[in-house]
Amino acid sequence: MMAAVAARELRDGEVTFVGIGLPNLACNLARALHAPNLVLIYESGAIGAAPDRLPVSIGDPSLVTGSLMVCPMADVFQLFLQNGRVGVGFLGGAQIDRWGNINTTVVGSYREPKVRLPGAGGAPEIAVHARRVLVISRLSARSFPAEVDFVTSPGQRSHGRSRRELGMPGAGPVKVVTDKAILESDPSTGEMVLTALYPGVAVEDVERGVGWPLRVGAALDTVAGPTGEELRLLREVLDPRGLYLS
Amino acid sequence: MMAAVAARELRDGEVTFVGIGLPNLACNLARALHAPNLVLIYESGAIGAAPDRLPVSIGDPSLVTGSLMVCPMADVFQLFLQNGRVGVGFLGGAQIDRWGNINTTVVGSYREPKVRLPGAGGAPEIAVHARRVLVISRLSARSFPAEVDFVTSPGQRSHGRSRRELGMPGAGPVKVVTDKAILESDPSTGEMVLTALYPGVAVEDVERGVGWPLRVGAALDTVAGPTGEELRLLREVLDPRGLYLS
Amino acid sequence: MHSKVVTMKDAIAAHVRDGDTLVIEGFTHLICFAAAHEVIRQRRRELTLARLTPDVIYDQMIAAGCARKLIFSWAGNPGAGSLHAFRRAVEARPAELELEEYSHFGMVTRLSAGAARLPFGVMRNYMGTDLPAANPLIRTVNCPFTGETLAAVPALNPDVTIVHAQRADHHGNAQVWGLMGVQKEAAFASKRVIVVVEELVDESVIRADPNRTLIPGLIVDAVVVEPWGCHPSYAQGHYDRDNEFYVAWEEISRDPGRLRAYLDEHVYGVTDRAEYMRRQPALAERLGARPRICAGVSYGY
Amino acid sequence: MHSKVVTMKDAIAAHVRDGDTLVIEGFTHLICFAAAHEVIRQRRRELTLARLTPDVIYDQMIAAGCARKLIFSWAGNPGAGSLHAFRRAVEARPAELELEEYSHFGMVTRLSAGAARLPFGVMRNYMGTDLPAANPLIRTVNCPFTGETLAAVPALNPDVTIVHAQRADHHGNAQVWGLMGVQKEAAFASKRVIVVVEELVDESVIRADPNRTLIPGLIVDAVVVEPWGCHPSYAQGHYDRDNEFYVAWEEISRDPGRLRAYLDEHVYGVTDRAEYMRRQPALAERLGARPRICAGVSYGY
Repeated sequence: MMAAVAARELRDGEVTFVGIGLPNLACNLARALHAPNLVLIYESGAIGAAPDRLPVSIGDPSLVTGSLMVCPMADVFQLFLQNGRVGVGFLGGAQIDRWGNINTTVVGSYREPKVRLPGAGGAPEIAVHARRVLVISRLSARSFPAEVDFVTSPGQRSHGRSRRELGMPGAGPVKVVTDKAILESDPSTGEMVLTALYPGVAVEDVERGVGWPLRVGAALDTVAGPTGEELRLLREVLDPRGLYLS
Repeated sequence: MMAAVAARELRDGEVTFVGIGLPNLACNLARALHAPNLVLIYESGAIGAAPDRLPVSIGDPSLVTGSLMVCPMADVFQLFLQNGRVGVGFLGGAQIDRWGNINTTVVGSYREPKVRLPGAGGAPEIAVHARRVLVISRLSARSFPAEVDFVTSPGQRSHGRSRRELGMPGAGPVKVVTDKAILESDPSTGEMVLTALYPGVAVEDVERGVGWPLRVGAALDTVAGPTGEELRLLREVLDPRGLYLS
Repeated sequence: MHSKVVTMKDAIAAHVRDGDTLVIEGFTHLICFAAAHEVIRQRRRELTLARLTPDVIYDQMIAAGCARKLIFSWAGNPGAGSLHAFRRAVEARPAELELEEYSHFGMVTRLSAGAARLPFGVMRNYMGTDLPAANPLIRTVNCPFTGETLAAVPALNPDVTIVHAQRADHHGNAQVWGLMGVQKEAAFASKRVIVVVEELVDESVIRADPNRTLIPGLIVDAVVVEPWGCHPSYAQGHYDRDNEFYVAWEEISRDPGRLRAYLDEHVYGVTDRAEYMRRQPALAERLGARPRICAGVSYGY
Repeated sequence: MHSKVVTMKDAIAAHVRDGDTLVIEGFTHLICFAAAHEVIRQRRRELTLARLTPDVIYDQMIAAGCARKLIFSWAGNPGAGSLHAFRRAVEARPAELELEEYSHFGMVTRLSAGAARLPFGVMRNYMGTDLPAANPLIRTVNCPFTGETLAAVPALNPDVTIVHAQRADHHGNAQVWGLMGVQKEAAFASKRVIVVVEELVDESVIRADPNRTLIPGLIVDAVVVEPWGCHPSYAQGHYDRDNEFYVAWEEISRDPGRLRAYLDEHVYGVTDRAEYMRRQPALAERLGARPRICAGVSYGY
């Protein structure tokens, strides 16, 4: 369902910086439905990829075969991302906080971590440069603390300073798609507020899943459940082996 | 004869940054004689070119067909030249002075030139980065003033400062091949001094062709005349239409 | 996605405006004379023309009165002599053309910085030269790690860049082989991009060999199909450089009257590149390339 | 020119020394496990391992005790989980591995600066992140034109870089297609370069398609011919990525005993890659690529 909800956020023709897993599913679902001209960019250098199998990594050979362009990674970061050509980027992480800051580096302190996570990858530059960022993550109090242990990728406010003050070109994380609800950044404060619930989910269920006093948006929508076509494509065509939907 | 003399300066296997005209002839002559493994690099992006006709420009298609590598110009300057991979570069110019400074920009003042010349091209970076530079130019007092009107490409001393003081990686112009004699930079002062005469040329002939009190090196050699094989290759194989040897 | 294919006339009318900074790139190879001629025909004025090597193409535009300023690094007629329209404009009192001058490495660095949307680029260069004295935009920057002083030049972000390619699909995904010059950097640095091609191909041709794509369609505003669009420059695999014309230009451009007559006959006197080629039937025979086709590689997995 | 072709054993013995900064690059594609296994067999110690994605390849080298320090940007097992040898070393008290950490863009910029022999590289990046606090080598520089503050990272110039390519001639002129990662930048940044190839070809094959050359022989010290040298990584056109092995590594690396047994069997227990492949005869059948050959282009004129 998260993949279906994220797919609906994508507009036809948009240049999309794709991560592996759910973002990849969401992009391919959108391509199969309302956005056939979505341009998929992978940090590995595949531009306009058209994979004929579900890629297991962002450097999968199926992203190369039949793509529009394959370029060095320096070009991906300089000429596409920093150049402002990427419309939407996907991010996820072990921790996401009230301001949309994301931690993929460490749980605990940097010097003596409780859990060492993989690190930054291309996430900081996506967070800085993509015109907008969609965050995908299952809801849980552990994953949504009031403040992340380490800001790997900047959200709407970091250490008390806004994106504008910090001089970041992109709009940053504007929406967080979870398995229970959608949070959106408040345009004036940047705080992530509850704007839509999945069918059958109560506001309290979401409140329990975040580590800060959750604000509820002025209009609280209900997310439409997945359509039969969305489910069919996801289960039968895009991920028949249940690699990401298990 | 200048082409033959310049060709003798090249060592087998050397990476050579080639200009058009006489340097190109010299390089191809050297390849045909003692330096079959000379690697020719053109600023146009052809690396290891093996032209099957005399290229009229440094971007001639014959430099591409059958070359080892064709790369963007940014790579030529960053990855080959600035990286220190070029062993020898050729330069020429309208004016060459006592210190090997070269002017290809203007005769007269920059703002109100008597003659507007083509400008710098890739010469300044060759002069800075090639491990050593060979200068080729016909001798005349107009072409060899005591001081150039405009330093396009730095020699051994520019505005009173040495290459070392200016922080230049390469050795700069170490030799000037003319149609009457060879000048070499004095290792201690950097001044261009007379070190070899062509057969039948007197020291006075050379003195008349330079605009400063010419010093004569400790050992004054005589340049061996062109061999039959050199002449045959130049006239019959490399430049049968007399494009550069007229 | 809708097709971006338009005529050269429409592409220039829509994307090149008076006062623009215009780049038509290509180092010896793939210089799009067809585009320059259309700019001349549409009488664009006050352009800032930027290019490493102004070449005959900008000499013609200067002669036709299109240019206010030139940003460049080498203004000669390679292998043949001078650009006389350029020289007349610069040697006039007062000068009729403003100059902003770098070396090749400087221009490459300016466009690379522009393409990466950084405000400046860095080189180890220009020690001992008079170029920084002639151009106050050649400055220095200190390394925050070693303290060394390096040369810095500002990014160049043209209003419009025109590049020629051997082939593209109708979205502008363009493939180039042979010399690549700074075409990619110039296109990415630019606000608007026109791609001119020898051959329009199906998207499947592009997708069959994605490593050859130099310019992605997502940065392209218009695609123009213009075979022989580079003459007297060349397109590897299609036609050779017209060295005879470059040599002839020395005499044509030396004489303002002859230059005017040349423009009248071959630029103003034709409506497009197809007519230019029809009027010179010997060109195609003299310059057409003999094929020399390389083997393909496997993209399988 | 003499041939540079040597065995992997000789290449590693000659060019990789204890204490070196070693880069084995390749982003998912063309990661040369064969070279890493030989480094492990030759028991190199105190290496600084640098790579954007340490991947299973550096997890194995860390487990084998080769590494003193890691310079990186993403240390996971893509699509499968963690690098457990890496995590054990970092989560130990005191930590058994020194870390120097960037983002991908930061690592790309470090290698690009190193390749251009500039002391630093510039990005618009790292505002609001804690990375500069964790790594004092992430600094800032001010634009000499606009005054803006930008991120700066120091050049990375490895002692030795190992890159894998689909093919090269015996001088090391190497051609790559598919994902190119930062192989070119890493090779040019490095003091010594080893090129490992699936296929040794005649120089004429390279010269037939010069635009495909990624690494010129003039920067290469040794050429090693090692078919299947990337497994479990892949080589486009030759064999697929072994995703099953990447998934299996999660379990193998989680258990130090199983990891040790893996190294004993597949690294210490074989003399070279040919034996590694002979011992696993099912791999070639399961992963061999179906050909999908693109058309060639014409280099004629």
